[in-house]
Amino acid sequence: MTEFVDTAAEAVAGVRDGATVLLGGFGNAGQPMELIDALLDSGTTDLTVVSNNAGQGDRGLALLIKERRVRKVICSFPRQSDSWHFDAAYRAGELELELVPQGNLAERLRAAGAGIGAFFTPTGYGTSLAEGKETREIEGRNYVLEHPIRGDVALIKALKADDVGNLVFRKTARNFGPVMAAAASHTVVQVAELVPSGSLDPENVVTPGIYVDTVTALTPRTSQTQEVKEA
Amino acid sequence: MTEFVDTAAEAVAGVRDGATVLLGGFGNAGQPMELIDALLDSGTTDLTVVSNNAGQGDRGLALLIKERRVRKVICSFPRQSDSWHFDAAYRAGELELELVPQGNLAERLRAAGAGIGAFFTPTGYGTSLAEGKETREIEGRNYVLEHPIRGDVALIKALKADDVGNLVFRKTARNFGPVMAAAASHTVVQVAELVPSGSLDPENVVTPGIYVDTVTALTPRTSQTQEVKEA
Amino acid sequence: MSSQNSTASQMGQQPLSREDLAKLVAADIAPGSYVNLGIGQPTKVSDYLTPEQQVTLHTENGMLGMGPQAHGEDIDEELINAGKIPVTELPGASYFHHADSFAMMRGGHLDVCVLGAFQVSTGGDLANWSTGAPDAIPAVGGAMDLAIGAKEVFVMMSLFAKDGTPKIVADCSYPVTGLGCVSRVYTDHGVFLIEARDGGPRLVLREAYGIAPEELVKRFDFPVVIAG
Amino acid sequence: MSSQNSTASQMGQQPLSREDLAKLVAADIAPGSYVNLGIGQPTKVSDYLTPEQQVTLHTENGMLGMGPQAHGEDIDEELINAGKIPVTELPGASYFHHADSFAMMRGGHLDVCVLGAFQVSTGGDLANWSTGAPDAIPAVGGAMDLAIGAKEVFVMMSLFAKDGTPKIVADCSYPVTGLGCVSRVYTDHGVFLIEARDGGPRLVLREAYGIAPEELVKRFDFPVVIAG
Repeated sequence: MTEFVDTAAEAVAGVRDGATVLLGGFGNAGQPMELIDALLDSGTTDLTVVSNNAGQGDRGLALLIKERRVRKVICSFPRQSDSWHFDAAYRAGELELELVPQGNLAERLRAAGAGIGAFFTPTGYGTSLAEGKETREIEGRNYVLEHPIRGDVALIKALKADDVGNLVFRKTARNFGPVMAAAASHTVVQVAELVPSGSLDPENVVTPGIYVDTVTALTPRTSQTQEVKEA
Repeated sequence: MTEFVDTAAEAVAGVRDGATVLLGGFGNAGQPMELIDALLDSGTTDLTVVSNNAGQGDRGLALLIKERRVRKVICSFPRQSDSWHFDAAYRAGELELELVPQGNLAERLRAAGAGIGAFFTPTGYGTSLAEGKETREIEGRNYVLEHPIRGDVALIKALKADDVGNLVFRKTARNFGPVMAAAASHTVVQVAELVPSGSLDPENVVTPGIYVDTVTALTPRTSQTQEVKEA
Repeated sequence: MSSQNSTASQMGQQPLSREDLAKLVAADIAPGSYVNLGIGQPTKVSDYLTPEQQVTLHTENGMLGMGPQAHGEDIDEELINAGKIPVTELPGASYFHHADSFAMMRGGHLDVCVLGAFQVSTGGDLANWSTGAPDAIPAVGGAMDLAIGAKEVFVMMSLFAKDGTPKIVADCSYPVTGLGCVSRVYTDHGVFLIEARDGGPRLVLREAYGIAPEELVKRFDFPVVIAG
Repeated sequence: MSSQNSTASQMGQQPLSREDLAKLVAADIAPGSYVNLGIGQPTKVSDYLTPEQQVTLHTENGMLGMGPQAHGEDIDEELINAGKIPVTELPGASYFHHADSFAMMRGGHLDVCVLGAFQVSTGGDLANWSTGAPDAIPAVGGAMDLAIGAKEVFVMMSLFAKDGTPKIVADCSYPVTGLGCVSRVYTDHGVFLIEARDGGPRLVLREAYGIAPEELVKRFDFPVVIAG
């Protein structure tokens, strides 16, 4: 059952030192900034973070890395024009990196949530990112065997949650949210709005509440103000 | 690009003798009855049909089997109280059966659409349905290697299609529709209603038009009348 | 794992009826659980789940938040359960396609799955999909996925076959559905727990109905621990 | 595979500008195609796609039906393309999550993917994700998925490196992104087709720009067939 808490601090209180944290977002879109800020405040450290990027500018994941709270990053695209905190930590040898092609990252997370033990993917075959991995030719095509990526916790951002934790997302901020929600033992979601059960059309629920453990709502007004500021 | 045709007959005109046909539906829910009727009228034969069931009563897939147009059925649950046409054809040795656990059926179709070469599933491990299949222990759990099921054609039923072929479904009639649409080389959809592009919320599209090749619309009134009759 | 529920203790003097068995299983499901009820006898469990339990029902043909069976005008051919019986939709329901539905199950997200069985082994193997009769038309449906998918698999069945032999066995003689997957067996004569421990699982009789626990365990040709 | 398009023939007297190259690629995309345009130069192709072509753009961060770049008040931080640039939504658009988006790509449903490259081999191997410099921070993004996902992969690049050597090579010296995946290479000096045939692929010069075809093929130390 989904629990609802009033603050981001309560929402991330269960994240332990050394945890593997799945962080939603593609760039800043869908990145759960308020949950990450709360994680910063909580002092939790030695984290393995799974996310598409490795932080931009001086916000969110970039700050977690700046503060050296992240031991390892599993991601597809750490290098950005404004990924200076990642760059510094990586060059200093203070951050381990596992680079994963973006589609394999998504599918490995999906496999974790879906109970698939491993799968053969064509992505990366013959490249240095598949070095040392098992390969197989199936019906004339070459594949690499990839394994699930499971999280202790997922921190994601959605648009709305209803009383039973069903989620809907907004535009391309959906990205990794649904697969990470299913891939983590405990999924924490920040939403702009809480709505009563029955107000989300059952046909349109993107992530059913079964995948959602903790929800905290930011008031819609705050969220909108912030978005305008960021744009 | 999605083509729109006026009749079910035109919609299934491309199905060739010997084709592998993915047939949507769980029982009668979501079974594209009008497309199957058109397939019956077309005379196409020697089909391999992939579907959850193997027909009920004297409708749809049951009639295809009765007419001996189906060479092989790949399904999870052929036996029903009213599966007499399947039962007769099977007992007469005139129909080959590949029995697949329902979740493996869904995941094998999903794998076909998703470009996965093969995957390790825990379902069926140690059972007679996994006999002769490769197995592997991964992190203390036992898995069976399963391969994709691809279709030459998928025949499915949806509620609405817009001008670019985006689909939405209705309640539990959604079932295999989305995975079959992605798993077939050519996907044919019967819908109750055609709507203009822009009238489906992009957040709520279940099957994007990229997976949809041919659409035929039945008028909503006909469809409703029929549903009441069937209930 | 507590046997402290009033339903069960009131019923200790005689074997459980099918209704009482359903009541007992329903009472044992933890509040807030996500549950899949198999076709047949397990479906009855839903009649005894209370609103306070806030249990969410999953049906593998693509829905969470399934309500009771539909009747009369509420019948909708496109809203059915896994047994193809028309059902209803509760507030907070959601629909999804078959691959997502079985991913939910296979991924271990359901708390409890309740299934019928022909046999259960002392090691938790389940046989419920085929009697292995050579002339039977085979059908498996979602049985093998359900068997391995949920965090806990409860079986409901009569304890004894028509010939009087127990259906909890050292090794299944019927074709298995899944290995080592059952955690509890609810029967008319007793509730059994299959507990994981170092050195292999052990079978524990949690409570007996209509027979003394000491008498009941004598009916098996393998050790059954009586819960203390 | 036709080179009969007015844009290209008008431009035969000199090397193609980046804009002309984008125009040429756009004109070569079949009507009704589903297309993914990689980050950088390929993004420019969208400026030259005509409404009549009815091309649908995919962005791997979860959208079909992507419109032009957003400006001013239309900028929405939650509606971005794979390059993290704010974009717009066209009628008929749809959103989906990352696993579904890459399943769409990996499953071969996109008709064309247009990518930049450091090198392409005569066998269609692509190198576009890393220069292999030891001090570089590695990043791959969706490059490896894009390389193997679409039915056809078009590469856009300058034909010659700064040192004057061709970037179409017998074997890639940079780390590869995918093997045997490129079907066409659009460059400032010529358009090349990598055609599959028994005995291995062959490299065909479809058209040269600013240089005679016979002169251009001499710049390679492997055979290049001039299209007849």
